[in-house]
Formats: sequence, C-alpha cells, structure tokens
Amino acid sequence: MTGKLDLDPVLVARARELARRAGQPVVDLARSHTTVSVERAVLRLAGVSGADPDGIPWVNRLVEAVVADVGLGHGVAVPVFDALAREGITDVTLLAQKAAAGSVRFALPTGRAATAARSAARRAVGAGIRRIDRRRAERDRLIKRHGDPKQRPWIYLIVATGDIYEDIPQAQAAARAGADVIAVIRSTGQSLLDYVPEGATREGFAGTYATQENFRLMRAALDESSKELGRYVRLTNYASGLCMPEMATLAGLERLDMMLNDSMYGILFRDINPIRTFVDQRFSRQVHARAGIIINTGEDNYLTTADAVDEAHTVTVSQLLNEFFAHEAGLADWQLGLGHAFEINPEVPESFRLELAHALLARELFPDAPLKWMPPTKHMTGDVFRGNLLDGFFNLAGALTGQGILLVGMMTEAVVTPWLSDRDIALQNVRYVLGAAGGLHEDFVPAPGGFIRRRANQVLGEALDLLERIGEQTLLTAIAEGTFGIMKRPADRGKGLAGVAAHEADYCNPATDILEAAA
Amino acid sequence: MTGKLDLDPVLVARARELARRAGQPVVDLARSHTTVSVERAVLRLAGVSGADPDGIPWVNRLVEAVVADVGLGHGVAVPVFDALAREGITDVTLLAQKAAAGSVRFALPTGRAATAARSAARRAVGAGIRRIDRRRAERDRLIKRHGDPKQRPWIYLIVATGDIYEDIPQAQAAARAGADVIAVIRSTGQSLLDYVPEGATREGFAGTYATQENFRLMRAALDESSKELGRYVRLTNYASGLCMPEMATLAGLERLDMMLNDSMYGILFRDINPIRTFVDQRFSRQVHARAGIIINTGEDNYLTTADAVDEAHTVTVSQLLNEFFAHEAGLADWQLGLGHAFEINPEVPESFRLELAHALLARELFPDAPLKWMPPTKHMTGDVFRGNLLDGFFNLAGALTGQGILLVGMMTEAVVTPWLSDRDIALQNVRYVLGAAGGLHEDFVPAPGGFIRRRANQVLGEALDLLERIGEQTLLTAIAEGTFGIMKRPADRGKGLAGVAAHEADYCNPATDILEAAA
Amino acid sequence: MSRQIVRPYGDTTGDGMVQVSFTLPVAHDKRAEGAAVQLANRMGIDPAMLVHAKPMGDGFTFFVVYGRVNHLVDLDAVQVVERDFPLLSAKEVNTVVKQRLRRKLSVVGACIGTDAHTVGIDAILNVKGIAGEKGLEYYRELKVTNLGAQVSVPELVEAARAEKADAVLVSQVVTQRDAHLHNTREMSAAFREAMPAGRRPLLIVGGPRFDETMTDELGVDRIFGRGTTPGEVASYLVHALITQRKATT
Amino acid sequence: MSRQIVRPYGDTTGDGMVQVSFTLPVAHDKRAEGAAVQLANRMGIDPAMLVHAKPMGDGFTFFVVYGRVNHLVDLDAVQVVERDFPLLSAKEVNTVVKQRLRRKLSVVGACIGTDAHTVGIDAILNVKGIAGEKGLEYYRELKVTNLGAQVSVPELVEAARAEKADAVLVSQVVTQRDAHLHNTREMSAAFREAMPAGRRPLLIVGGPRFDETMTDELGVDRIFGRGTTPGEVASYLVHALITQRKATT
Ligand code: B12
Ligand code: B12
Ligand SMILES: Cc1ncc(COP(=O)(O)O)c(C=O)c1O
Ligand SMILES: Cc1ncc(COP(=O)(O)O)c(C=O)c1O
Repeated sequence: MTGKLDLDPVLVARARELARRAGQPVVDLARSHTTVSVERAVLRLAGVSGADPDGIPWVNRLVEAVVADVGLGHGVAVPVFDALAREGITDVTLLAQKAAAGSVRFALPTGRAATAARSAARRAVGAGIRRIDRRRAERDRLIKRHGDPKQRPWIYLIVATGDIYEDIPQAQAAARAGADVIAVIRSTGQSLLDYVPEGATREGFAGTYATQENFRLMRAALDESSKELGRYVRLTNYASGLCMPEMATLAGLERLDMMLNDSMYGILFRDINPIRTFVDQRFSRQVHARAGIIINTGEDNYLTTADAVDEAHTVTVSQLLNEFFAHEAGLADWQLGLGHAFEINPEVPESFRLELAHALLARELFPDAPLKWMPPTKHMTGDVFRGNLLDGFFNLAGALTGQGILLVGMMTEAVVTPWLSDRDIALQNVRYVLGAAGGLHEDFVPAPGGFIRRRANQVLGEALDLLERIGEQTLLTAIAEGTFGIMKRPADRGKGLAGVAAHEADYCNPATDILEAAA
Repeated sequence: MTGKLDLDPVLVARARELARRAGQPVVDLARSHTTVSVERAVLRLAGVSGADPDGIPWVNRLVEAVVADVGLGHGVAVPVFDALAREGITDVTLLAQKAAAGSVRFALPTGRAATAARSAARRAVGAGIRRIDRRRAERDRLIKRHGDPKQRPWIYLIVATGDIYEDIPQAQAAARAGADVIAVIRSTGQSLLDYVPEGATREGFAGTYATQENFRLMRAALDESSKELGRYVRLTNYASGLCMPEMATLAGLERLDMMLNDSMYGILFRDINPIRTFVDQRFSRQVHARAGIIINTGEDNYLTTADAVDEAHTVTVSQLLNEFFAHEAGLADWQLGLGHAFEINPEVPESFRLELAHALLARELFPDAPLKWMPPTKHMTGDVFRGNLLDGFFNLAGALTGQGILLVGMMTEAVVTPWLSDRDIALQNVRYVLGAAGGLHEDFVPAPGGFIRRRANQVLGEALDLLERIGEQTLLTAIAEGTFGIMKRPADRGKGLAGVAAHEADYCNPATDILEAAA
Repeated sequence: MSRQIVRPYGDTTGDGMVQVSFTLPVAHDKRAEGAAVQLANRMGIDPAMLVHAKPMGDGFTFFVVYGRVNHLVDLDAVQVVERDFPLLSAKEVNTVVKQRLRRKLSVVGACIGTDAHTVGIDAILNVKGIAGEKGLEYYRELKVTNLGAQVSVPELVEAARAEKADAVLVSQVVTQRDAHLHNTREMSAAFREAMPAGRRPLLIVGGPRFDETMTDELGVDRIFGRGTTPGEVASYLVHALITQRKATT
Repeated sequence: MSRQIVRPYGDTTGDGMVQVSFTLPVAHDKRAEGAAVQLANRMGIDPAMLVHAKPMGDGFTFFVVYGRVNHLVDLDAVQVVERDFPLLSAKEVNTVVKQRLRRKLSVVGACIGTDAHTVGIDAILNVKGIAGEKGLEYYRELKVTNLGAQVSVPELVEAARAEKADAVLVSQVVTQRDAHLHNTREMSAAFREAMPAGRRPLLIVGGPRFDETMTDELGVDRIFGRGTTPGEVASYLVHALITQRKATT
C-alpha cells in the first residue's frame, strides 16, 4: 500500500472476507454446472475447428448433436470421444460434420469404453492446452526480446471500424503513435450470438467481429509493429457474451494478451442469464489464468447507468467480488485489470478531487493489480473541445493515482466510434500529460483529514455496508434487485439459460481437470 | 507566505535589497526628468480635451507650442497658466487652440506672475485629480453594491476586434459567461503614436484604439453588465507606449480598474527609449496609485522571446524590480498584478512541474500581490484541440498555486485574435478546472527535497546572481546587453528620446506635487 | 418582411469565419497541404488558412483549417420540425387521457436490434426521468411496457399487439454504418405488414443522431433527437392520439 | 497514370468524414440548429450530424457538426509552390557565393508596418536560427542587416539602398483585417517606384499565415510560410540571385 489514504487494514480485511462470503455460493454454483459454451470450448481445445456452409461452427453442431442424444449434464467430451472410437476416426472435426449430417449417434459409454473415452479426451484436450502454453511461452520470449512499455500506465487504445482490414492499419498507426495495448471492439450484436463467427470479417456494426482468424491477423500485425517499435504491443478482445469460454480459449490459442472478462457485465448490460454467466466466467478465467492473459473487469460500465458519486461503492464491491472470483479461478494479482472510471458529472463541485479519491481507493485496496482506468464517456458531449480537456484531466488522475492501464478517452466519445485522427489527438493528450506531469504524484498528498481522504474512507464504508447486506441475502438476489448499475436481473431470466445444465454425477470435463490440477 | 517551498527568508530579503540597489539609480533618473507625455498628462488633468480637425489632441498642440517657446525642462504647467492669465481666459482648451493657431506666445514668468501661475495650475490640476478621486470612490461604491468575484483567481479576458462596437457585445457576452475582468487590446500601431487618438473608433488592427471615448463606452457597458450580473466587472487597458502617462490619466478619469503597466515592456518590445520609459512609468504609476488601479506587469512577454526554463530567473528579477518601482511610486501590494506565464515548451519532461515550481515561487515571493498568471502562447500551434488542453493545464497550475488574476488562454492563440466562440470555450475550460479542482491546492504539497522545491530554489538562486551582476553594472547596462527577453536596448537608442528633458531648476509639475504629497 | 440572411461569425459581423478539421489519406508534404486547401476551397472556404498539418501513421495527414466561408445562411429556408403541439404538464396529460380517451393509454418501448443503449429510452419511460422531469411511468393514465434492450422486431410487434399499444417508442443509439436507419426501416415495415393502417400504433423513434425531418423516409410518425424530455413525448402522444385525432375526425 | 482522387478519411476509406465548427448570430432554438445544418449542407456535408449547439451571449450560438463531405480531392489539380531549387548546406551556399558572385551577398531584413513580431525573422536571420539550423548571419558569405521591428517602408527602401541589398526579407505576422497583405503590397510598390527593374533587390516576404502562391498578387518574388528554415531561404537566395540568374542570362 502506498498509504496516502490512511485506510484501516482491519476494514480492508473485513471487506475481503465479506466478498468471499458473498461470492462462495456463486462459485459453488459454477462448479456444479456446465454450459454449451463451456463444452464447445472443451471441443475447441480438443481440436474441432471450422464452420458449416452457413457459418455455424462445427463445435456448435457437434454439441447440439450430443445434447440431443444424451443431454448436456455429463459433459460432451466423453460421448464425443466415445463416438470417435466407435466410428474409428481420429479427426474430431470430421466427427462433427458427420454428426451434423445425422450419421453419428452419441451415447454414454460405461466401463472400459468410458475409461478409454475419458483418456482420449484428456489427451486431445491436453494437446490444446499445451498449444496455449506454447503461446504463453512465446509471449514471454517476445516481451523479453522487444521489451515492455517504458512507462506506467500502459496506454490502451480501441479500434472499431467493423472491418478487420481497416482496423489493422489503424491499430498499427496507433501503436506507432504510442499505444501499448490495442483492443478491437466487437460488433454490437456479437455477444448475443451463441456461436463464434468464422474467418476474416469486414461487416461489423460499431465494432469488428471477434473471430479466431481476426485474432490471428491482428496479432500478426501487432507482432510486426512490436518488432518495428522495439516494444511488445499487446492485443485485447472480449471474453464476454454467450461464448465467453470459447473466446477465452481462442484468445489463449492466438496469443491475445488481455481480455475483457467481468463477472457481471453480461448479466447487467447484455441481459444474459446470471447462472449462465457465472458458470462461463469461471471456466474462462481458468483458461485466462493458464494463458497468462490479463483480464479487464467492467465496473466502469455501472457508472454509465448509475451515478458515479452515489454508486461509487458499488464499484468497490464489484472489484472485491471480481478479485475473489479471479483468485478462485487461479488468476494471480498481476492478471487483475480491475476496472473503474472517471464518470462523475464534471459539473459536480470538486469533481476532480472526488475522482482522485475513488481512483486512489482502488489503487490502495488492490496494490498489486494493474488497475484499468476508464475515461469519461457518459458526460462527454458533442463539444469535442471540452471533451479533449476532460480526457486530459482523466489522464492526469491516472498519473496521480498510479493506475496500471489507461484506456485512452476520445474527444468524439459522444459522436462516433473513434476516427484515426481522434486516436492521434487522444494519444498526444496522453503523451503531454504523462510527459509533463508524470512525476507529479510525488507532490500529491491528500491532506490529512481533508476532502479526498474523507471521501475515500466514506466509499469504503458504504462498500462494507453493501457487502454486509449482500451477505445477508445472496449475490443473486442483490443482482436481481438492481444493486449494480441499477439494472435488475433475476436469476431465472435472461438469455442463454437454456444452455445451462447441472452436472450429472459422471460429469467429465478434461479441460477443467487439467486446469485445476495445475493450479 | 504559504510556505510550500521552504524559501530562505534571508535570501528573499537579500533579493529585495539587491532590487532596490539596481532600481534606485533609475528612480533618481525618473525624478529628475520629464517627458512630453508626462506634461500632456498634466494638461489633461488641468482640463485640456479634444483634438484638432486632423485628430491631433489639443494637449499635443499645446505642449508643442510651449516647448517651441521655452523648452520642456521647466514643465509646461507654469508657462501655460501664465499665458492663460495673460490672455485673460480660463478655458485651457481654448488656449491650446490659440496656441496651435500661433496666436499665443509662452514665457517663463517670474516673481508674482510665477507664483500666480503655479497656484492656478495647481488648482486646475487638483480639480482633475479630484475627478480621479471621485471615480475611485465610485468604484468602491459599485464594488460594495455588486460585489467582487466569488472566486480567486479572477478571470481575465481579452477582446480585440478592432471595432469598439463589436468589442462591447463580445465583452458583455464574456462577462455573462464568467469573465471578471475585460481587457481591450490595443491596435498594433498605437503604442508608437506620440498622441492619444480621440473618439469612438472602429478601425484597429489586431486590437482597438485606446481612446478616452472608447474607455467611457466600454466602462458604461460593463457597468450595465455588473448590474445585470450582481458582480463588479473590471475593465483593463494599457498604460504603455509613448503615451503611458496620459493613458494612466485617462484610465483614472474613466474609472478603468486595471492597467498593463510594466517598467520595461516598452523598452524591450516596442523599442522605446529606456529613459523615456522609466520617466513615463514613474508618473503613470503615481496616477495608478491614486486612482486605485491595479497594474499588470509584463514579465510574461520575456518568455515569448527567451526560453522559459533557461530564463525563468529573469522573470523573478523583473518582478522584484517592478515591485520596487511600484512601491516607490506609491502603489500598495494589492495593486501589484505582477506578471508571469506558462510558457515552457510542453515537450520538456516534467514541464508541468516546472511551471508549478515557477508559479509557486512567484506566489511565495509576493504573498500579498494579486499575481497575474498568463497562458501559453509561444508553444500554441494551429492544433486547437491540443491548445485547449494546454490551457486547461495552465488553469490548473493557476488554481494549484493560488494565482490572483488568470488571463484566460485561447485555443486559437496561434491562429487569430480571439473569436467569440474561442472565448466561450476558454471560459468553459476555466469553469471546469476551477469547479472540479479549485480546492486541490490543499492536496498539492511539493515533496520535501523534491523536484519542485529544488527547482524553485534554483531559480531564486539564479535571480540573486543576476541581481548581483546588475548591481555591479547598472540596470541600463543590463537592458542594453539583452538581459531581459534577449532584446538588446541601449539607453541612448529607441523611440521617443527626443521627448525627454532633464528638469530645470524651476521645474514645476503640480500633478507630481499633489500625488507625492498624498503618498 | 425581408429574407433573413446571416453568415457565420468569428469576431465581426459578416466575417463568415469557420473552423474545419479532417484527415486525408495522403502522406504529409506540400502537396498534401495543397490538397487540404483545395478541399476547404471546395467547401466554400476562401481564403482558407491551413493552420495545422500532422502526419499520422503511414500515409495519412490530419489538418485544421480556418477561413471565411462564402455561403450565406437563409434563415427563412430552414427546415425544422417545430413543436406543433402544446406542451402539457403531467397533470394536464392525465386529465386529457382520462376525460377524452377514457382508458389508459398504452405505450410500449424498446431498444431494438442489437442496440443495448437503454439509458435514453429509460430516461423517457422510467419514473426517474431526466432533466428534472419524471418519465412516462409516472403518468397515472399511461400504461408503460418497457421491453428493454436488444429486442427483435418480431418480439416488438408481438408485444405491441399483446399490450394493445397506442404508441410504440423505439430507441436507436448506435449509428455506425447507419444501423439506426436500417433498424428503424425494418421496424416500420414490420408494423405495416402486421397491422392494417387504422389499427397500427403510433410509431415513434428517438436517439441522439436522428434527423427529425426524416419521418417519411423511415416510415414513422415522429422522430425525437438529442435532449428530448419525457414531457415533450407525453404531450405529443396526447396531441397525436387524442387532441388532433378527435379534431380531424 | 490515372488521376489521383481521394476523400477525407474518418475511419474507413472513402467515408469522406469531416468536422466543422462555427458560430451563427442567431439565438439558440430549433431554427438555429436547422440553419447550422443548412450551412453544413451548403459546404457539401450531407448527411450533416449536428452534435453540439451552445448558446453564447445574446443572440449567438456555437455549433459543432460532423458528417460526410461529398467533395472529391483531386491530387493532380493541387497547386503548390514546390521547392524548385536544390537545398544546399551552409558550406555549399558560401562556396557558390564566393566563387560565382565574388562578393558578399547583402541581405536586409525587417518586420514592417506596426508589426512587432520579430521572432520569425530573427529565426531566419540571427545566428541562433531555428529547428537546429543556424540563421543567415552564420553564413560567412552573407552580409545581414536586421532592421528589427516596426520599420516603415521608406526606412526599409533607404536601408536597402544603403546596404546595396541583393535581397530584402520582410516578415509579417499580424493578419487581422489583412494587415499583412496591405503592408506587403505597400512595400513592393515602394520598391517598384524607387528602383528600376534591373536594380531592384529580390523581394521576399514570410510569415505564418501567408499563402505561398500569392507572389504575383503581392508583387514579390517569393513567399515563405509556417515552419520555414534558414537553410531553405539561403538556398533560395543562391538559386534566385546566382545559379538561376547566371543560367538564364
Ligand atoms: C452509456 C453508454 C453505453 C453503456 C450502455 C448502458 C445502457 N444500459 O444503456 C454500455 C457501457 C453498456 C455501452 C456499450 C456499448 N456502446 Co455505448 N455509449 C454509452 C454512452 C457513453 C452514453 C449513451 C447514453 O446513455 N446517453 C445518455 C442518454 C440519456 O442520451 P440519449 O441516448 O441520446 O437519449 C436521449 C435522446 O436521444 C432521446 N432518445 C433516445 N432514445 C429515445 C427513444 C424515444 C422513443 C424518444 C422519444 C427519445 C429518445 O431522449 C433521451 C433523453 O434526452 C455513449 C457516448 C455518449 N457520451 O453519448 C456511448 C456510445 C453510444 N456507445 C457506442 C458503442 C459503439 C457501444 C458498443 C457497441 C461498443 C462495443 N462495440 O462494445 C457497446 C455495446 C452496446 C450495444 N450493443 O449497443 C458508441 C456508438 C457509436 C455510433 N454512433 O455508432 C457511442 C457513441 C460511444 C462511441 N463514441 O463509440 N455504451
Ligand atoms: C511571441 C508573440 C508576441 C510577442 C512578440 C515578441 C517579438 N519580439 O517578436 C509579443 C508578446 C511582444 C507580442 C505582442 C503582440 N501580439 Co503577438 N504573438 C506572439 C506569438 C505568441 C508567437 C509568435 C512567434 O514568435 N512565433 C514563432 C516564430 C518562429 O514563428 P513565425 O513568426 O511563424 O516565423 C516562422 C515562419 O512564419 C517564417 N517567417 C516569418 N517571418 C518570415 C520572414 C521571412 C523573410 C521568411 C523567409 C520567413 C519568415 O519563418 C519563421 C521560422 O520558421 C503569437 C501566437 C502564436 N503562437 O503563433 C502571437 C500573435 C502573432 N500575436 C498577435 C497579436 C495580435 C499581438 C499584439 C498585436 C496584441 C496587442 N494588440 O497588443 C501585440 C503587439 C505586437 C505587434 N504590434 O505586432 C496575434 C496576431 C493575430 C493575427 N493573426 O492577426 C497572435 C497570432 C496571437 C493571437 N492569437 O492573438 N506577440
Ligand atoms: C467487461 C466488459 N465486457 C464486455 C464488454 C462489451 O462487449 P460485448 O458487448 O461485445 O459483450 C464491455 C464493454 O465495454 C465490457 O466492459
Ligand atoms: C505589460 C504590457 N504592456 C503593453 C502591452 C501591449 O501593448 P502595446 O503593444 O499596445 O503597447 C503588453 C502586451 O501584452 C504588455 O504585456
């Protein structure tokens, strides 16, 4: 702890304890359920790839066929590898094609067949996980070769043209202009698709489809940039939506470096069923842990629907929950890009000092996490001149409070998805602020008993109160009642619930087995 | 002293002592010389007004005639009032008209005629000074009625259309949008005119002519605004150039509230003769003292021609000199708007912290002066988005270091004299920064032994060294050698030297007599 | 009355001054700067002062141009959708509905397509409202069904039918590749197909980037843009569904 | 080769996107917003997204508009003053002057009219220079007379005569009400009047807001704009006064 806020360590420990109490039942739920996307992720690790002529991935066709024959609750690995053995083939994708054509039936093997299917599945999935391991080692090598960014915070930029072939030059231009991390935003509709599109795409709305091929193309382009710039440029995408586990898996396979991966974002902002989300989330985090991927959580989003002052403590609570879930799934502190944002109405008196209080609170509660500091969006308007100014103060708050990852704000936030020039102006803004005031944190000492310390301690207090209340009910109830982002999301509603199943006694998931064995 | 820098009081006292040593010879020079503009100012106080059909003021015609007959060194008051008595008229303007027509001769009266002329002159000039006193009392009343700005720094804005009738609505709009002080910039050529133009004007270049009528029109408009807004809106113009003493006098007569009035600006940036300037300056400051006008000095200008880091100490030296000259002329600390500026190249590492060090040094050296904090100009470019950002950091530096008067920077600084919308955007910038971070100075504590304290003490040390050197030579030599703003200005060169004369033994200036008697 | 003609205002009446910025896909050199001036000239800016040029990435340059535009603005020729209905208080709205419709007025709202931006439609519908005005749920005589985000057009039509909607309120915020226009057209076509003219609910769309004059092109009855308040919407509903309708029939 | 046509670039090739801001002398209301869109349309922006409107003072509104401009930029039609002379090092300049002119080349510089902005001309003339290049005073074979600021045209002509100037360099920074153009025209006319064509020095003006293509209109030989470096000026002097002159005579 840098100790600028005088936080009471007893209260901090109590907050963590309460977060565990609130989160554990959800973990139990996640450990005892599976989802279609978890199972598809397993099959992807086992080597199923490609899509049918309508663009529906073979993993989807295969899981559908298995579920039709034996249901989801046993996991698909054993029925699939049993069928493979029975069909006498080794190519899982070929099996999927046959299944789609209706020429294979699935069953639950017993005895020796079961044992054989299990170990074949484990071998195949293990090969997939080793590919992820290799990509992680490759990242480590490249970082050693090209180096990490010289400064903290890392500079994180979004590209979002909808067309991977426009995204690439824009991402490279951004990297050249100083971006350390490039995120390719997804098309508006993608998170509700219950499959991952295939191939290179050029037709997204307000974002580009996340596909394995797009991942590959962008990673290759940024590898080029890394070489050119002598600095490893990281790539980010989204492990969220109905395909969260598969996204995590593809990210691991294509050496993405960070993934947006929040425990509640999908529930709140995509109306995805809470149970589906928590199950998917645990698996995806286990993959991220293995792949050495840094996750970015989404607390910033709450402040776009809820007030950033009144609901500041909900951000803290969510960060504590995200931390608990992440640790439980095997992620280390350095992988926790916990989110928070500069979203206080700029008309509020002392708004900048309030921002500093909130940002510093997060910094001191999570001293070893590379916090992700998100720019103003809600109070950005078409006044782009004012917008660039606000972004400058956001950057300054980031520098003063030692944030780890700075998502660069765009002056056109209220107008368009970022233009090439918006990004350039935004990076110039960041460079100015970090260059001119990068060391100012030395001289920033919240007055003892003053506004900033009082505010930070007040938010911590409110967070504790809320955690107490959640503990008395349950987290699912709290979510149902609109605690986060004032979105009310009951546990029995929302998209994707049909794709959830409780584990049967013989549930088998070789991926989880391997990942948990390692942890 | 707020004591954030740990300045050594012994060094500070030493700096003041050295400034006195450097300044005193110049004061002695000023006390023993007069200029055509000082004499014209005396006649304006005595009631001469208006201009001939070519626009040359009657004061100019009258002083020329007196000088032609008796020279300048005796002062014009006695010859003029002697002639008035001899002509048997009471209207000094009428006398000027006759003098211009060549129908009056001037002489140096002796004996009783001399005594009579002296006391008539003193009466007439005294009446002028009483008018100034009444305007000062009126200002006090209006401030009591409408109130001062609620916040410090006061927000100071420039209008500069060249047309007083465009300036007025723009000034009123600015006041409504939050400006506390309006400055009407002068046309490029005016400071080299050896007369004050007359009447309302619409044809300035990059500024509007300073005339008594323009002063009156704008003051009346701002009185209206003050009433509307319930806050006394101040008006500023320039007591600089060849007519500095007359400008000060007209400002006093028309209740202007602040005047740009530097001891060296005219020398360095207008190539006006140093002696002319120092003589004019002393008289004009005596008038300002009496009129309750706040002066603004021009140290900011040095940093447009010299480097703001390398030459930071020249600003400090000049502030100390300006303070000395101002005190000597009777100005109180609350009237000293000592200038300094945010002009460090933004590409310089830690430039913002350097700015803070410099700004805080000024603040702590002159704790009771309403320092005037000037925005970036030199490093502003056509990139208006970046410009607005820099202005925001300038505003922040002003708030963090407790500046008294904030001259609002314009994003179009490198492009055009400010547009209506530039001013609006700029004021919005100021409002945001003061509103959001107005109290942040509480939490700004330069680290002991850290960058900011070291830098401030270094600049103070360099200022002391320079003052030592100036003391060993003279201030006039230092100016000749390009010490300030790297402009070399020898004492025997520059414009307006012809209008200077040493006092004769019988030199009489009733205005100075009255002003010095009061002090 | 003479036509009202104005020009942009920099710092002097009639000076016509404007500011423009844009990127050209050309590497920075003198020709690129000339190209920027050419574009400014074509936009009617003459003289054009190129005040900033910054190379970006590979083969792009960003420009800022200031100058005098020689177009005139004819205020009489301006086309706007002026509010052509009286602004009523919540109480007045309730009274008119109660007295003249004699049943609750049914409103169905949604954010359609893949758009998940509900803050705007919620500001109109939820009790909380916006800008100090309560949302339509607060109106005693309105029955509000807020379907939330990402509602498909068939779902919306179905809900409108089920709720016997007098009006359907649709929000669209994402505009990249004209998503908002496509979605709105799809929606209005579906209602035209599903219901006969007389039985169709009033179709209203809103969002920050709509052009309010495009109702005909989009097949809707009314468009609300940036900064709409619930009171305006409620007043319009009463006007379009009750006052005006009764008046014309 | 086919003509090179480009369009402004927002985030996709050919999207034509630009940003514009301006003030209209109209109080803020719907009609004012319509007027802003009308102006944007006349500038060729269609569709025009009005994204910001802010009332200012009494009867003015500031607007920000984004949108697609439908003009094309024809790179082949771009008019620029390309550097049509080789860029020489200081050493090369000195050598050419010494060997071919066989005397020092005399340069007189000034900031004329009431313009007191000397930083620009000093950057060209003083040893210190700019952007890492030394100024003309540093060139052994050039004789530089820098008259400073606020020089009247008669003073300048006189100095040019006295110094037997081969070239006169004039700076103009203040542009409000076209001061720079008026002053430059006055200067070139005075030289035309005072000296016969063959004996007139080369007339060069510079400053950040000049249009470099306006030499004929202003009666000067060359105009230098934003970001000029001393080396460019020295190279041009050698070219115009020595290399080219010898070549053509
Ligand atoms: C909040 C927000 C979000 C929240 C939404 C939360 C929620 N539940 O609504 C979250 C964080 C989830 C989000 C996500 C995304 N967002 Co978003 N978001 C915003 C943001 C910051 C504010 C929008 C807002 O709430 N405005 C406040 C409301 C009150 O204003 P309003 O919507 O204009 O509504 C008013 C009027 O327009 C009108 N109105 C609106 N609808 C209706 C309907 C009717 C019937 C009527 C009468 C009136 C009416 O009345 C309202 C009150 O005055 C804007 C940027 C900005 N500052 O505008 C970006 C923005 C809208 N988002 C954008 C994008 C691209 C996304 C994503 C698609 C990014 C991605 N690829 O992941 C995602 C996915 C969401 C999706 N599928 O739609 C872009 C859209 C770009 C474009 N023009 O196409 C924007 C402009 C940001 C940007 N520059 O990139 N976003
Ligand atoms: C420094 C400065 C001053 C200093 C000048 C000190 C000095 N001794 O020069 C001081 C503080 C004294 C000053 C005063 C004023 N200034 Co002033 N000033 C500036 C400022 C901040 C920078 C100019 C500068 O030095 N640029 C750096 C040099 C290196 O660039 P440059 O001049 O463009 O020169 C380069 C090229 O153009 C070219 N070049 C230039 N001249 C020549 C000549 C030749 C022959 C060649 C080959 C090339 C060449 O080469 C140079 C090197 O690359 C600008 C704003 C800005 N950021 O641009 C305002 C600015 C120029 N000033 C302005 C004004 C209005 C004034 C005043 C008139 C205000 C007033 N009414 O009091 C006063 C009075 C001065 C006067 N009578 O001219 C306006 C002009 C507006 C306009 N477009 O008409 C500006 C733009 C500020 C503004 N937005 O209002 N100013
Ligand atoms: C944590 C998190 N996940 C996901 C998303 C958006 O992804 P999608 O809407 O594509 O699921 C966001 C949006 O910014 C986010 O913050
Ligand atoms: C102290 C001071 N005096 C005077 C002026 C300018 O006035 P003029 O050039 O009209 O004398 C300035 C310019 O900003 C200044 O700072």
